[in-house]
Amino acid sequence: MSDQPDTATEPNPLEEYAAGIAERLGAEGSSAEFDTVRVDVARDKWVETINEARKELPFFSWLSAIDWSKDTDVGEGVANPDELEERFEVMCRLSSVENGDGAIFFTTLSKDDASIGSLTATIGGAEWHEREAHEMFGINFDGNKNLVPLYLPDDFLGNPLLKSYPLIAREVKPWPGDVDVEGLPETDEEGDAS
Amino acid sequence: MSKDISFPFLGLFKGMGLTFKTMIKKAPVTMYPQEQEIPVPRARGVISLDTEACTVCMLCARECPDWCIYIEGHKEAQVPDKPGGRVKTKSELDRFDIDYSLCMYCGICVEVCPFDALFWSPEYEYSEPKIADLLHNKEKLGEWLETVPEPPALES
Amino acid sequence: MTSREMMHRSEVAVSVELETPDMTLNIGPQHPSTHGVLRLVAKVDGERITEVEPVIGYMHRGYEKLSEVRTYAQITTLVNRIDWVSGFANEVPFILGVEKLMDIEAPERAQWIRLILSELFRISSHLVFMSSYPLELGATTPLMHVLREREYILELIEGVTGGRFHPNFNRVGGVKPNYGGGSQTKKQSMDLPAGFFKSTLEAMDRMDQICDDIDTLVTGNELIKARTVDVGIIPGDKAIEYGLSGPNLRASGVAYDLRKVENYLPYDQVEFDVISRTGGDCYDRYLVRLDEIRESVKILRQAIDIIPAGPLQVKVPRILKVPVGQVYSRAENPKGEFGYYIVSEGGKMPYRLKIRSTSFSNLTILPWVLKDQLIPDLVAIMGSLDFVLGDVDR
Amino acid sequence: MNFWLELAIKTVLMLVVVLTASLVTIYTELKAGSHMQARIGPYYAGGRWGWAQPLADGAKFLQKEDLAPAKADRTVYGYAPWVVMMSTLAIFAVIPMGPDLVATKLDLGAYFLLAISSLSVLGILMAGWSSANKYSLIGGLRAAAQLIAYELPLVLAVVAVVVQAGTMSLNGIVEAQQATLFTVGGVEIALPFLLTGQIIGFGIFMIAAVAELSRIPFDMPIAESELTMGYLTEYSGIRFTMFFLGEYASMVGLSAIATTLYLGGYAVPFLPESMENFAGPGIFFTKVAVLVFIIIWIRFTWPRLREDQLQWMAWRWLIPLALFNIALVSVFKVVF
Repeated sequence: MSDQPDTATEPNPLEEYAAGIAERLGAEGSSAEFDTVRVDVARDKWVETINEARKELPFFSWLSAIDWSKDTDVGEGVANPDELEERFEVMCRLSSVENGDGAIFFTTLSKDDASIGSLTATIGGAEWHEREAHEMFGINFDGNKNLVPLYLPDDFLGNPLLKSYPLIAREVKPWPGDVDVEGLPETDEEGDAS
Repeated sequence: MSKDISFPFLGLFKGMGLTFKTMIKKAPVTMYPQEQEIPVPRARGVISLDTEACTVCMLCARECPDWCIYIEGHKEAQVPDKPGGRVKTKSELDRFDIDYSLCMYCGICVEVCPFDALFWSPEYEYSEPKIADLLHNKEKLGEWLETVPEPPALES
Repeated sequence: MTSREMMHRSEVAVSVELETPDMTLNIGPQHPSTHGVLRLVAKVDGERITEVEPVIGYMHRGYEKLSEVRTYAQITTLVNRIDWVSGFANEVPFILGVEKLMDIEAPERAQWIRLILSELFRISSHLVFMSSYPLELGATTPLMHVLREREYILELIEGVTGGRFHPNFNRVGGVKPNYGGGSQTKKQSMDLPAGFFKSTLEAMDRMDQICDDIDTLVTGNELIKARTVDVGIIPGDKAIEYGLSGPNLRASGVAYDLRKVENYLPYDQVEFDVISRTGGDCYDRYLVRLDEIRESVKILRQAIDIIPAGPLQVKVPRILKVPVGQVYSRAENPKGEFGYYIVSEGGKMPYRLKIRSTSFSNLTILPWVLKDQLIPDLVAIMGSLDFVLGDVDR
Repeated sequence: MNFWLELAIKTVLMLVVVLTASLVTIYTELKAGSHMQARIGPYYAGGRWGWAQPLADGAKFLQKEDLAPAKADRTVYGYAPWVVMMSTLAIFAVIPMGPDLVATKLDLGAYFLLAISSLSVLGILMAGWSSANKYSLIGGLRAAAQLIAYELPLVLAVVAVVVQAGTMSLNGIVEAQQATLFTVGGVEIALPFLLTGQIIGFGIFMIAAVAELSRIPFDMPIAESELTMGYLTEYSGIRFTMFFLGEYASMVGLSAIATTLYLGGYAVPFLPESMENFAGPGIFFTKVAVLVFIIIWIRFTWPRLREDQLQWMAWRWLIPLALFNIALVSVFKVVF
């Protein structure tokens, strides 16, 4: 049903759309694989680009972040960890209310000074999204008047969605799946392949 | 009259007519302890275990998202069918517990079991005063086996 | 002239002289009309709320962290528990996102079964709203009548999937094909049970009947109109700015329905129209949901005739490894736009899963819309936004 | 018999009548109300139809612990239910169920009724303020505003009846309704006040009565979905039973007043004099039952109003209408 980009040569309409938005807003780059339009924005021009883009895509869908880091204490790591540069990626999705198109704006923050301008001046709804990103990743949104934790209790230490933050529930209880069938009493051959 | 209370009050009395009609009709209520509703054949009530079919392959315990299946087994040498043939080992099930206080009835274990050992049965009356009793052992799971219904006929 | 302006003049006169300080009223996590565990710290001057600060997080289960340690099959069982009133509709965008990443497409019949189940869950979710909203305004009878009819919808869902609230019927590449993985159960397919179409048509007639009952009991009722007309008006641009979606957006004059715009399921082969009103007050939000039940009934009646025969699932490897890539897929959940941003690094588990839940954004407008309202209006407005706390807290 | 003995018998008799009447009302509300909502209602308590459910509830409440919040003002908290209960039971002292089946034949019957029924506002305010709970405070304030706002239409409606009947004593009012208006073919026709020009008065009285009882559509003081039971939030045990019984007793009381004033009390047009003392209570209680059923029926169909709409309705709509009604009735009184 969705128009998959079948061959690289035939220009997929989403690619043109993404390129169009990128140079209209003076963004750095754009791509559109898997039907998701992605526009990369410079960090210092984040607030102006989003406000500019809202003229065309007014609907503020959501704002969140990704933590790219090598030492993943939780879940599977990155595909090729050696050439991954550790960074945060803040993403904000805007979409239009007439047709189906929309775009996700990305910007990268380095791990040590993770702070970025806040959108709450023009978008009222962004406050909660930013508060959530702040408490989950530790990204600081200067300009957001009340950056108090949204979900977590006030005295909560640490930012849970970081890859380095352990999932305690999984540490406390041993995994029932890694119990093996013991070998025959006299022959101590290895249990079947787990 | 302020704008938000519209006039005349016909709507109110139509509503009263409906409640009066419902009062006269018989209430569609099944009195639970006496009359019991027969659940739909595919209803996911409880998981039943066929201990012969289980070959202790641990797949269900690994796939379970809630980690609520606990299995222990051991290997046993089996008499070779041909004299002098290779001694085959068969793994025997010692313990197969499902902790229904953790289970979220998702059915991944039933689906992932390659040897048809786990089945859904629509039985729902197994609540316990103590939560520890919700840990059903191998025999209890076996008991549920005969309550497993035939799957329903399919739409043409 | 709404009651607010009228009260305002007399109140301003009084409060200017008396300078009475505001009382902080804690509409706490345990409160009959907060749809779950939401706490509102409201500064109250008499009955009028001067400022509201919602406190959420009591239901925070950390789905995004949990999904980083689960395989894709396990996540689908987890994900229909976010907005527990519309279970199946939460799974659809996630599964479509994964299918886009793996560049596979569900067979025709599976897509139609997904459409039918999403619409059944839309009716069930809107019926829950129809029963709880009049209860908040004080009328206890619609609750009983509506839930009695909703049983028929849940019966249908349980007949097909086995679960009433958490169907767990979606698989990557289609719908649950058969009972189990073993040889013996391979043959027993999980297709629609016999008599499903007939009982669905009967259920749809019951739905029409209950919609008319709701009309007589609630829509026509002048007291309900008195409590909801011109109460909690949200203009279109404010709704867009705060990211309201679904019936809340369509009641503010913006006719935007993902089913028409984003063809994620064969909605283009069924004709239905997008219900939208311009008032933006509680009464319009209520009416939009009532008409949407009728639309879903229309869709289901057509879908039953069109559904083709065919396989239920495309061949998918047992251990699912999703190629590297990022995708955002969204769907029209009964409460609004529900989307997933899946970042996959080629493993069995997603590297990052951002869940765009509808009620979270629908709730961001609460402090703005509840300013200067009376306490009974607070109950009416919160009820009309129809949010579920599991959806808000993820 | 000396006075004290007679007084004791009358109070015991009246208590028995009132309590059974309110228990029957509670049962009808549970049973009829649940059937209106397509469910069964009480089923197991006391045999097949669950008739003993009110008694079971009463026993349950009695054995419940009678808590009082720590910061509550203990004495005021304690006496609030007594004040409400007293003012409700006192109504029955004057209501005639037969020509001489009445506790006291007061000449100022109507005046006494109105004075007593406005006492319950005090009890509710005491309960609301003393339970040291913000929700009870708001509930109490709402109740005070509402009961005072609806006291006026009630009084003005009764004034209209007194004007038409020419006397304040309730027995007199009932006899006034028995007076023959006109004779058709030798048969005297006497119509209750409801049919002779008091329709507006009856409407105002019923609306004001439902508001006095603070029942849906005027149940803001006990708005479950907003104030979690309003001024009753902190009450439990025997005190809650008193409020609970008080509410149903005042429901029967106000319907009894409405029957006496508007529906011709214990009299039915073609009832011979001698029979009145026997058939009186039967007729009286069927009329009360009809009115009580209507109040229950309203509760299970309509939602609740906002209290500023409620005040709007009282001051801007009911009171002018009541004044106009008095003027109308007095004009008719003079002309005919």
